[in-house]
Amino acid sequence: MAYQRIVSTGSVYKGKTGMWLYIFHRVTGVGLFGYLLLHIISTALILLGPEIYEGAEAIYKNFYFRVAEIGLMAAVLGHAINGLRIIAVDLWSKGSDYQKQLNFASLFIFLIIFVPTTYKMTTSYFDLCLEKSSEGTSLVDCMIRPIPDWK
Amino acid sequence: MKVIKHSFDGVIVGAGGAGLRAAIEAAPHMKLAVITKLYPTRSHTGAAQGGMSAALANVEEDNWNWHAFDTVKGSDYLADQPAVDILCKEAIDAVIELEHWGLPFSRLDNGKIAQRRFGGHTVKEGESPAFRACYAADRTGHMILQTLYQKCVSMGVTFFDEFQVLDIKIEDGICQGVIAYELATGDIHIFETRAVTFATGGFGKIFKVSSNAHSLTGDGPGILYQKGIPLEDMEFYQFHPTGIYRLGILLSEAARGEGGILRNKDGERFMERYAPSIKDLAPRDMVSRAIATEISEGNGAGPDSDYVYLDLTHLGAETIKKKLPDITDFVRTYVKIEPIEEPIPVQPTAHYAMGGIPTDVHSRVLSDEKGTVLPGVYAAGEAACVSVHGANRLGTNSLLDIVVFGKRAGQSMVDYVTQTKPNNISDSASDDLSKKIQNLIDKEHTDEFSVANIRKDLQESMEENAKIFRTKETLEKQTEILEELRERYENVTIFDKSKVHNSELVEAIELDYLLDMSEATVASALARNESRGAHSRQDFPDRDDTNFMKHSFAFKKDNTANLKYKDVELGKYEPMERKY
Amino acid sequence: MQTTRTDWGRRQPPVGGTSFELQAWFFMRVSGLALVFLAVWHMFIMHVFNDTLNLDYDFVAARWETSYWRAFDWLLLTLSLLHGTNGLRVVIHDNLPDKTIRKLAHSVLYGTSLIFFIIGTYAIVAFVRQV
Amino acid sequence: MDINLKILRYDPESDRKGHWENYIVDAEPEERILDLLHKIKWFEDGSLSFRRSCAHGVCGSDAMVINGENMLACQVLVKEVGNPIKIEPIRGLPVVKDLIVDMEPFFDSYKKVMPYLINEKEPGDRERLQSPEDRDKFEDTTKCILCAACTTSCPVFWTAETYVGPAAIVNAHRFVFDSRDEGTKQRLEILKDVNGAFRCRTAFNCTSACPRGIQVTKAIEDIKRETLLNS
Ligand SMILES: Cc1cc2nc3c(=O)[nH]c(=O)nc-3n(C[C@H](O)[C@H](O)[C@H](O)COP(=O)(O)OP(=O)(O)OC[C@H]3O[C@@H](n4cnc5c(N)ncnc54)[C@H](O)[C@@H]3O)c2cc1C
Ligand code: HEM
Ligand code: SF4
Ligand code: F3S
Ligand code: FES
Repeated sequence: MAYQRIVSTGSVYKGKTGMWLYIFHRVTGVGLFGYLLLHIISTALILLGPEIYEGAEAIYKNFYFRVAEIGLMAAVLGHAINGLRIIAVDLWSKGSDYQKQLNFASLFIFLIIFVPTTYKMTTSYFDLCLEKSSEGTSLVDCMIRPIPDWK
Repeated sequence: MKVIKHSFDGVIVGAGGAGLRAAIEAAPHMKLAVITKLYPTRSHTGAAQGGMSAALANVEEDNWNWHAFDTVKGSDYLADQPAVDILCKEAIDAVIELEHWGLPFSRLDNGKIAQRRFGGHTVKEGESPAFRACYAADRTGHMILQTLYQKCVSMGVTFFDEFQVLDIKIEDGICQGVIAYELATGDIHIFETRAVTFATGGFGKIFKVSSNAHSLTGDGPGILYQKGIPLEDMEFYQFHPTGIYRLGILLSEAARGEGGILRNKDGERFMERYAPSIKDLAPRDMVSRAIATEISEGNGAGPDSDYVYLDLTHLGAETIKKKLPDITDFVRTYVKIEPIEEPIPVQPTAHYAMGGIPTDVHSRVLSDEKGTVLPGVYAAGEAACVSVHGANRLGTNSLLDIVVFGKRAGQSMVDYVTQTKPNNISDSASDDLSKKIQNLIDKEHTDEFSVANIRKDLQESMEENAKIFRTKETLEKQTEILEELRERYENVTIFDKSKVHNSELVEAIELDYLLDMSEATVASALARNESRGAHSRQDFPDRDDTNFMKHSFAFKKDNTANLKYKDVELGKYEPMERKY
Repeated sequence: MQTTRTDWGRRQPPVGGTSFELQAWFFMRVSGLALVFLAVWHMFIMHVFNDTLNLDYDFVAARWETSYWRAFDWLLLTLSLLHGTNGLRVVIHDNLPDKTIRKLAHSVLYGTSLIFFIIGTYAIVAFVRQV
Repeated sequence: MDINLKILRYDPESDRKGHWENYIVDAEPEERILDLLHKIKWFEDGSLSFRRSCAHGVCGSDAMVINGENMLACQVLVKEVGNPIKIEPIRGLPVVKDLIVDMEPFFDSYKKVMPYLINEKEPGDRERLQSPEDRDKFEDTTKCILCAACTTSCPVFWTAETYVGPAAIVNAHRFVFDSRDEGTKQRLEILKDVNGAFRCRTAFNCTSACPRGIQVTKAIEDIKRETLLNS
C-alpha cells in the first residue's frame, strides 16, 4: 500500500520560541563551524611569512566584511548565550519550569552585550578608515570601497 | 476482497479493561489474540474517572458484606446475589493485584491506597456514606487501562489493533471463530478459534446526549443477538446525573463524593427533599430522576430551564486541583467557566448499560433464559450482564466488574481450551460478511439513506421517548419509529467506496447494532410494567416484586424482540423498599 | 506484537548500549562553558578591544611570544573543533536518514576536522617570527 | 456562523500527493473542531477519514495539526482557533489516508522503553506502600494518553525519524520515578542510545503540544539528569 511519508504541506509548524531557538542554535553552530575552518586556514598562512598573511588579511578590510564581522559577533554571542540557556535547562532541575523567563533573560543579556559591541565595531571602523584615508574621504566612500592604501 | 486466515486457541474481542484483564489471565496458557477496533489505550475504560470500590478499609472500618448489601440495594434487588457476593469479595484482591502491577493509586498519608465516598456506598448497611472507592485522582479508569495494557505489553500479548470484529461463526452450537475487518486495508480476516470472549463495552450511542465514546455501539451484543443469543435486562440503562449541559461529557460522581452539591435555579439543595439521609450521594437513578423532576417542575436553570447546577465552589482550589483535576479541566475547556468560582450547568447523560450479553458467574455466555451455556463463548465488562448491577449500577462497581469478571472470562477460556481440540473453520466462513460489505459498496449513495441521517433520527427519538421517564405511549411510539428506521436501514448507503480506513462503511455496520440495541431496549421496557432502578415507568410508578422480580431476556425476532424471563437469584438480602 | 502493515519506514527504536551519547552530550555542555570564556573572550580581544583592521603579522607574532597565548589559542582551536564536530555529527545524524550516505558524511566530517586540527596545531606550535 | 475549513486530503488509492480541500460548514463558536469534521463526514463528504472516539480529550485518537499546531480536534472549540481553519495530519509519521497516520512506529518506540512496572520482589497480599510525596514525583507523567501530539511536534523527530520521541520518554519517566519500580537501570540504558533521550534538543514544542498539560520537556530533562547521575 502506498503510504505517503510526509505529505508536503507547504505550511510551517507554529512552534513556540523554543523551536525557533533550536533552529537558531543549529544554524549559528553550523555557520560558526564553517567560519572556524576558514579562520584556521587564514591564520595558518602566517607560517608563510608576513606578505602572504597580510595579503590575505587585506581581503577582510572593507565595510562588507565589517558587517559580516558584526554578524559573526552576533552568532557567537547568540550561540553562546543560548548555549548557556540550554545548559541551564539541562542541568538545573528547575530550568524547564522557568523556560519563558530564561528565554527573556537570554535575549536581554544578548542585547546588553551586543548593542554596545556593535556600536564600538562600527564607529571604530569609520574612525580608522578616515584616519588612514586621504583628505576628503567621506563616510560613504568608506562604505563602498576598500580602505585605500592600507599600510 | 482479500481474505486472510489466522489460527488461535483463543480470541478476545475488545481491549478495554475487561478484554485486557481476560488477556492477562489467558495469554500464558494458549495462543491468544486480542482484536480491537481501537488502539487498546483508546478504549473507553480510559474515560472512567471516579474510582473502583473495594472494602479495603483503609480509611474506616469496612467489610465486603456491606459492599454487597449496597450493591444489591442499589440494584433495586434485581442483581443476582451470588454474583454480587463474588464481585464484592474478589474486589479486594482485584485492587491489590492492580496495585502490584503498578497502578498509581492516590495515597493516604500512611502510604496505603486512598479511598473516597461514592453514591450509594454506605457503612453498616446504610448508616452513613462509606469511603470505599479506591482512586487515582479523577482518572482511575485511565490508570486501570494503562496498567492493564502495560502488563500485556510486558507479557508480549498479541494484538490486532484497529481490526473490527463483525461476525462470529457458531456451528452446531459450538464456536468456530470470528471474522474481522482490517480498518487500514479493508481486508477480511478469518480467526479460527475455539474460545471467544466479547468485551466490547457499552452502547450509549443509542442516545443523543451520552457520556459514551463514538465507538460504543454495542458490537459484541449486536453480533451475538443476530445469531439468536438473547440480551438480558436491556430496559435498564443508566443515566448519570451530572453530564456537562448539552455535551453529555461526564463529571464524575467523585465531585459529589468530595462534597459537591446539586442546586436548582434558586440555589436550593434539592436532593435534601429526595434522599434526606445521603442527599447528593443517593444512587444515580434517583438523582437523575430528581433532576428530571426539578426540570419538569420548572426549577431548572437557564433560558430553557433545562439544567441544574453542580456546585463545587465551597470545596476550595486545593481539593479541586488535587482530587478533581480532569473534570474541572473539562469544564474549563468546554464550558469556559472556572469551577472553583462558579457552579457548573449539568443535566443527566446516557451513561451505562446494565443489560447486555447474559452470562453466568464464570463469564460463560448463556443462550437462553434457562441458563444453557454456549460453549466457547464468553463475555465480560459492560457488554455482558452477569447480573451484578441489576436495575441500577452503583458508581465504581463497573471498573470492578470489568476486572473481576474479565479475569473469570480469561480463566474460563483456559479451562475450555485445555479440554477441547482445535477446530476447523471453513475458508468460506467470511462469505456472508464479504457479501454484506460488497452490497454496501455497490449501492449508489443517497442522502435519505445515509448512515448519519438514520442514526441522528434514532438518537433523537430514543432521547425523546426512552430516556429517564417512560410510559406505554412513548415506548409504543418509539417502537413504530424504530420500525421505520429499520426499513430505512435496509436501504442504507454509503458515499465512501474506498478500502483504506473506510470508517463510513464501519459506521453503517455499527448502526445495525445500534438499531438492535434500541429495539431490545424498547421492547423490554414496554413489557416491564413497573418502575425499578433506572427503568422508570410513569404509568407504573411502583416496583412490582410479585410480577417482575425477574430478568428479561430479549431474543431477536424480525425487527423487534421476543421476551422471556428468568427469576432473580436471591440471597441474604430480602427485598425492601429502597430509601436513602 | 502483530505487525500487519507494510514495512514502510519501520524505524529502528533505540536498543541501548554505550554511554557515548551521554558523554558527548555532557561534553557539549562542558566545552560550551569553556568556550564562553575562550571564544567570547577571543572575539572581544580581536574585535572590541582591538580592531581587526589593525591586525597584522606583528600583532600575531607579538601575541605568540608568550606560551600563555599559544596555549589559549590552541585550547580554543581544539575545543571549538571538537565541539563543532560533535555538533555537526548530530546534525548529520538528524538529517541524513540513509545509513551509507550518513556514514560517508560522518567520515568526511571527521577527516576534515582532523586535517584542520593538524594545520591549526602546527601553525600554533611551529610558528617562529621571521622578521 | 460559516466556517471555512481547509483540510489536507490524501487518498492512497488514487492520489500520489496530498491536496488541500475547502469546506464551508455552519457552526456555533462553542462547537469542537471534531464536531465540524463530523459534519463534513456525515453530511457532506463521507470519505473524509480521521480517528476519534471519546470526543473529550481522554482517548488520544484525534491529534492533528490545526492552524499549524498539534491539538486534539475534540479539545478545541471553533472560537479558539478562528476562521479559516487549516487541518493537516500530524507530522513525521507516514500518512495512511487523510488525517490518519500510521501509528505503529510510535507504539513500537513506546514499547521499547519497557513501559511497565518491574519489581521482582514478592509484594505480599496487601498493597505496596508509597507515600503521597513519592506518588507525586511521577504524577504528571501518568497522565499520558499516547496521542502522539508531542512526538509529532518535535522538530528533531520530523527529520530524525529514528528518535524515540518525547512520548516514549514520558512513559519511561512514569516508571523511573516510581518508588516501587526497579527497572530504572535497564530503562536508562535504553535511553542512552543515539536515538534516546539525548537526541532531544529542548525545543519545547512537545510541552506546548501536550493536550494533557504534561511538562514533557521537564520529564525528558529529569531523565537526562538521572542518566547522568546514574553513570
Ligand atoms: C465517562 C465515564 C466515566 C466512568 N466512570 C466510572 C467510574 O468512575 N467507576 C466505574 O466503576 N465505572 C465507570 N464508568 C463505567 C466503566 O468505565 C465502563 O463500563 C467500563 O470501562 C467498560 O469497560 P469494557 O472493558 O467493558 O469496555 P471498553 O473499555 O469500552 O472497551 C471496549 C473495547 O472493545 C473494543 N471493541 C468494540 N467493538 C469492537 C469490535 N466490533 N471489534 C473489535 N473490538 C471492538 C474497543 O476497541 C475497546 O477496546 C464510566 C464510564 C464512562 C463513560
Ligand atoms: C561560545 C560558547 C559556546 C557555547 C556556550 C556553546 C554551547 C553549545 C551547546 C550547549 C550546544 C548543544 C546544543 C544542544 O544540545 O541542543 C551546542 C551545539 C553546537 N555548537 Fe556550540 N557553543 C559555543 C560555541 C560554539 C562554537 C565556537 C561553535 C563552532 C565551531 C559551535 C558549534 C556548535 C554546533 C555545530 C552545535 C550543534 C548544534 C545542534 O546540534 O543543533 N559552538 N553549543
Ligand atoms: S505526553 Fe502528552 S502529547 Fe505526548 S503522547 Fe502523552 S498525552 Fe500525548
Ligand atoms: S520538542 Fe523535541 S527536542 Fe526535545 S523538548 Fe520536545 S522532545
Ligand atoms: S476523540 Fe478522544 S481524544 Fe479526541
